[in-house]
Amino acid sequence: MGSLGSFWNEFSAWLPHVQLAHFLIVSAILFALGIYAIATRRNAIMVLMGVELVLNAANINFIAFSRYSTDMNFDGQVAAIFVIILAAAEAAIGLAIVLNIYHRFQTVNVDEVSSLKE
Amino acid sequence: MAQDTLLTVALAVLLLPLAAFTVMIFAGKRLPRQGDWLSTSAIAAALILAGTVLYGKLTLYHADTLALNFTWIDFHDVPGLGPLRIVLGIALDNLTAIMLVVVTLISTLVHLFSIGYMGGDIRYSRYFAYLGLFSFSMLVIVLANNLFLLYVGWELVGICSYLLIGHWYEKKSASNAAIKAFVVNRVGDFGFFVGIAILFMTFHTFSLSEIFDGIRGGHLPFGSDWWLTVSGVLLFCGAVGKSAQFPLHVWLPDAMEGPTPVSALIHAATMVAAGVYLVARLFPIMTADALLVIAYIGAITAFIAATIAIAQNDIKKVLAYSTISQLGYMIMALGAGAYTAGFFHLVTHAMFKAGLFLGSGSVIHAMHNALHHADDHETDPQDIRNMGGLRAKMPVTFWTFVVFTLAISGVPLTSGFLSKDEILAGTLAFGSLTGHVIIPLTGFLVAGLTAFYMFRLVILTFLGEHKDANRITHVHESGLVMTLPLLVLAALSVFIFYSVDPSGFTPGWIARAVERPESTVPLRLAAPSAGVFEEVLGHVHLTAMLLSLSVAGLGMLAAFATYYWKKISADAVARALAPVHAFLLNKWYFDELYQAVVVNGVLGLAALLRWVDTWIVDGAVNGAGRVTRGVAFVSGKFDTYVVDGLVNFSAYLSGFFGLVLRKFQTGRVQTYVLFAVLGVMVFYFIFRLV
Amino acid sequence: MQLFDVVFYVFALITILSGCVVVFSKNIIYAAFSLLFTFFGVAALYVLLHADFLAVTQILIYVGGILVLLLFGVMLTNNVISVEMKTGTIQAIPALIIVAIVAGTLAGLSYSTWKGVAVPAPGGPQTTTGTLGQMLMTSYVIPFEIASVVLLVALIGAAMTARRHRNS
Amino acid sequence: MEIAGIGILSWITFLPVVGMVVVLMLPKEKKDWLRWTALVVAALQVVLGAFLFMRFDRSLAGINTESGMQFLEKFSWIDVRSVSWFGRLHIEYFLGIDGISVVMVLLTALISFIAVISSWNIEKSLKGYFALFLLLDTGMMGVFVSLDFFLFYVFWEVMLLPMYFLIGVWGGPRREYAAIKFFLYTLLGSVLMLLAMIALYFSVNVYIDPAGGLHSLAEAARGMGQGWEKIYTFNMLAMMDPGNFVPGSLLAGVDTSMRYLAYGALFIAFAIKVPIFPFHTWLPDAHVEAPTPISVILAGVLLKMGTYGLLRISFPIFPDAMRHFAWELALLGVISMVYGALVAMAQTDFKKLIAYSSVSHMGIVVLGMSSMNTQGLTGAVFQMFNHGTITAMLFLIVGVIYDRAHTRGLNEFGGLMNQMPRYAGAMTVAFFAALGLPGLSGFISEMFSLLGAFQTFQTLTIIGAVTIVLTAGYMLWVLQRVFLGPLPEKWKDLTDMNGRETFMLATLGIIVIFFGIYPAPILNLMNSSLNTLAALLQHGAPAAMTSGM
Repeated sequence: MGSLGSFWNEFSAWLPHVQLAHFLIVSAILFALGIYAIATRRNAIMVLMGVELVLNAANINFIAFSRYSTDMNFDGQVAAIFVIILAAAEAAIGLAIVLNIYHRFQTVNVDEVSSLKE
Repeated sequence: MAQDTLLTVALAVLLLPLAAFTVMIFAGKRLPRQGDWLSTSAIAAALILAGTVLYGKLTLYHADTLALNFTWIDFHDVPGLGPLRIVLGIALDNLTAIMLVVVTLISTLVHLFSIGYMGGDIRYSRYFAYLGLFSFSMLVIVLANNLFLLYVGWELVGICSYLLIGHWYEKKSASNAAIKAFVVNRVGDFGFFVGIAILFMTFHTFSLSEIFDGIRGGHLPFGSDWWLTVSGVLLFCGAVGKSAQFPLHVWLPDAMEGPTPVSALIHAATMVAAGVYLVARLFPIMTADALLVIAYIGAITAFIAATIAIAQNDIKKVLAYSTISQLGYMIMALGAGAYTAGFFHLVTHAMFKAGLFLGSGSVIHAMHNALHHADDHETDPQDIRNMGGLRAKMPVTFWTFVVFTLAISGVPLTSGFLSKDEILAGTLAFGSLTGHVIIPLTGFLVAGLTAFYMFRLVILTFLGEHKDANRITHVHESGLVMTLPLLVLAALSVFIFYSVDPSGFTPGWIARAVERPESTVPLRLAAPSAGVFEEVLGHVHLTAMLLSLSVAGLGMLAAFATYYWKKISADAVARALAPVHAFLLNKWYFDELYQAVVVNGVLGLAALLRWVDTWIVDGAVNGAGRVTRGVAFVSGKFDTYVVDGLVNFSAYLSGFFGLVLRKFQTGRVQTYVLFAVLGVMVFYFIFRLV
Repeated sequence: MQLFDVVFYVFALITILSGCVVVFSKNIIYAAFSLLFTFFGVAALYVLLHADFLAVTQILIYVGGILVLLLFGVMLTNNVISVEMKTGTIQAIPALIIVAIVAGTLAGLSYSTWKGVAVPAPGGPQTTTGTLGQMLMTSYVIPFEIASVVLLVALIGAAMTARRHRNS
Repeated sequence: MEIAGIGILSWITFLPVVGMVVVLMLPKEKKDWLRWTALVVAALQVVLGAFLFMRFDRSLAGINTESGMQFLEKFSWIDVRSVSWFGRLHIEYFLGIDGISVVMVLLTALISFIAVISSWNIEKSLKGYFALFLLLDTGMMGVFVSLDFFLFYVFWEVMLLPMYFLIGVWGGPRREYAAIKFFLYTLLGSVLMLLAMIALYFSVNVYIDPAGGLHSLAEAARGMGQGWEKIYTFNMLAMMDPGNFVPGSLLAGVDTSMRYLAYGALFIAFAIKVPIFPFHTWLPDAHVEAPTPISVILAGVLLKMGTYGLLRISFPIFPDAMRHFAWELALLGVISMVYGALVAMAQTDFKKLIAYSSVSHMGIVVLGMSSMNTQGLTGAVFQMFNHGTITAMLFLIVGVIYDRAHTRGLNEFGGLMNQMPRYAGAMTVAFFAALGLPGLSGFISEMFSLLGAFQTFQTLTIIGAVTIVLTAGYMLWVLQRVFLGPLPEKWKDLTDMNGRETFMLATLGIIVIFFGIYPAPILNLMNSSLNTLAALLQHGAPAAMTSGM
């Protein structure tokens, strides 16, 4: 148990001083939440929300790495801009599809929309 | 008249019938009266022009040969030969000029006659078109100065003959006869062609005069005397086919299936005489041996045909065999060296034989109408046993027929007497010169037979009582359009047109115009020269005349005794000589022999080869295919069970895993997302471990 | 613990908690509104990371655009009046396990790899907008143009897809 | 001679490919558009052919000299600097025609045009049909204009595949069998040709200059070669110069057994195509099963590719072997003639009969070619042309009657002369031409083939000449069975030919009659080439080629 103890000591010492890893951990949690929403929610719109969470998590990573890089370059931020652009596009398309599915099947529950299965 | 003008007119004579043919074949049916007037006037115009040519030729250029040549194909500088050109052209000598008139004259008369005879025929315009084509082709033969054009015309008349014999092709016998005529002719042409090939190979030209010059210069085919004789005989083969000589004579009697005017024009007067004309043309290259072959072929033919003619009952068949016999006569005469006599007989024979055929046509026409009137479709209108007593009903036909019969029998004051007598004298001279006495013997025998069967024909047809009293009342004389040609031909069968001296034609214009050409073959191969021949001829002439008169008289007497006075019973004779009679009636069984040996032989061979082709040649191909397939089958089994087995096993494995994995395929995207994420994690840890 | 750290923790908590509400809430309207807070929280994190332009963009686009869009989607696809806007979940347990693994792995990885990385000495420009504008117009001009086309296509595509078919 | 920067031979060869692309782009419902596209392409080919005919220089010989070839097009096609062990691979796109090819090009253009018209009543998947047809057209044309062996081989194979499908898809009841037989048989020949071609390739060296021009070894020996590189070549003209053969190589020398073997391989490849007995059995099957236009192409053009190959490749490259085997060649020709005629006589199927008559008539070509003199060669090449036109007529004639009566049994017909007068006229002309009636083109070519052959092989020619009797026999027998005699009741309502059919047969008929009376326009085209070829065959190859090849 010694190693776990030393890990805890190190971790508790590190935790109050916000550094790059903090942002990354927040991002990881947000990402996991997004995945969970995508994987479990039956409502298609909720799935889309999950996607937004995942994208936000990714953006945090981009910007955090950009900020903590040694020469403070802005490439990460540019990438984040593009992700936002894509997110907007994706949301628009996704919602359009959802509306279309709703017109056709009178539901937005993804597990009921299963023409793909056999 | 200048030479060129004369040649141009000759060319016009040649082309007029062709023009008529071209118009008739495309537009004949749409012309008024189906265009018979067009054809007839074209050929009549040709006749007038031909007469002009003859007159001009004999008066102005008696001894010259006029020629008009053009380069047809130029092979330029041929390796091994130097420059080679195929030059074709026409030539005009006395022989040609006379033939021009004979051909156009008979053709014109036949055209006229056909207007009456063929009236109402379903292919009336087509008929006249073919007549035009025939006249053209025949004139090509006559005018050609080279073997190539000669051969062209030769084939063309053959095809016209085919078309016209088969004019009533609804009858199977007619179309069979047409094919027979053409194919039998082709057999002769095969020899003719090989002969031409030999000469072309030797002299590299088709021109007759150049070939003559070459031989005169001592240049022989393959450098051998023997080959010169052979090439002469091979060329003569063409004549054997076209002039229906033994052994290719079988087509001519069958050719009588054609309309009677066609028989008169093609199968009596002109086309069949082309063979004689060919021999006359090629006379200078014939060696003594070749001439001997020719003489014997002619004699055999004359004899066989005359014997067959005795036993025939079909009026046209009798005339057909008579034609063959007379053609044999001419060939024999040429072979014997009686060149002028042979050719003269060609001319006179053309007149009276055409007349005989047209006369028989007139009779058949009348009989046909009478039978038609009586609604009798069983009785054969051509069988002389159904005739008799037609004299009173058809006086013009009868009297002209008698004139022609007298002429063919060689009775004095007729043209036939002049020519026949001269031929017999020639053969006699030949016999005494060479010792081949069988030639003159056959000549006299055939003369007697000819008189016999011809008078038998006349008596059975015109004299005595008609077999059916009712039918005879419906027999009428034919119209003017048919009798006029008969009258013209009857007039032309009188001696006066050929010679003022009724006892011999030597003073006549033909004898002066047509002289035996000098042989070009080396002296050691040549027949006795014209001079020698003439001398002997002078000695035997009177003997020959007396002999021929007596055999002709005997023949006539026998005919009258048997068929008119009934002193001798024909039936009794036939019974007494039953095997001979059957032999003659069946034409010496030539047809049966050829059918059994040649036709069935070729067809059998064809069937055999077809079998070979299907089962052996193609069988080998298919066998190879089958063997390949056998090998393929074995390797296929190997493939299926061994090679493919592995493949199938792997497929089976895939299928198994597929079955398992398909459980994961829920069709729900969200599950896939989870699996994807899980997969990423798994990979992450795997790589971490590694 | 400095002010910076405190602010970070506040907004990180807001972000994660509201994210949890988004994910676990049964009511779709709640989820949508708590997503609003998540976006705000993320925007605040951007500010902490000196990405002022992006923070504003985040609020403008996510909150002003995407979220409104999502809300429209919710309204259009649910019978608002009669039925409660709750939706169920599926395969929650396996998903929870896997997601936990993912989160743990990512977090552990981040921690073990970058735990010591701090902010380098400040030296770059303090405002980012101008720099970003320049970059977009120079080295990223092609992706930028493509992005504009993508947006145009998405616009048209969305309009076409969402259009109600007359025959159906 | 260029149109829009592309040589006229390329135009005439690849125009059908352009047409094929157009056809493929057209919707398949537009049947008339498809037909008209093909027709326009074929008509343009005829126009180009007429242009070639007018501009062709009759005095140039060709055969084995590049300077004698006309309308040349020569580009480097494949040029790989270093190919493993044999060095630089250089293949040229080399087109040109001489007196032999120009006749074949004209024939191909003409027959293709007729065949397109004859395809008018085909309804089954028209698009595919015309696409394949046009591809076939290109293949045929290409064979006749290429002067590079490799290119020749490519075109030879290009022609094969469309033919397979055209027989196999649009054919009669046994079409699969016939198509496969045709394909495999020809492929066997192709393999042999490939072997001979490769053997030649590795036996012939030439020098290539940096500009891509080829030079014979003789020229290089004179020291002209600066920066020249020695390469193997597929150039046919280079193969015809014995000086180019590498000493000690497989096919070097004269009258060696390897040369005989290579000649034999090439001969079988071409003999299958002609076809010469005993390689002929694919022909009746293919002809019987193929649709009418394809039979026309098959008999009209494809068979000539065999004899053309012999004249263009086998004879000039192997004059020694040709002389050595001339008698055997003539013998095969004579056997084909007599055998074909006899087997034809025993047939009851109209198309099969004509197929066997083709065997017989192509035998005449072979006999004429074996004569080694100008008359015989002229007869042979002219017979190739005439057989093309006459047999095309014959197959069209069968097609006409088959379209109406749906049977080809000769014994079922009779008396059609009155029923179908125009048809009877056309058939009479065609049959008389086939049996060699003077005044029609077949006669002249037969006559000169036999006359030429007679100079070299007397006995064989006399045996062969028997066919003039046999042909007359079976041809007239067919005429009798179809046209003469009474009309059977069941054919009372057969109609005469329509305008389209009349047009096709009249066009060919006029050609047959015209060249039957005045053959000089065609004979002049080939005369100088054939004189050269005859000299080559008689005396062996000339010492050196014309420079600047």
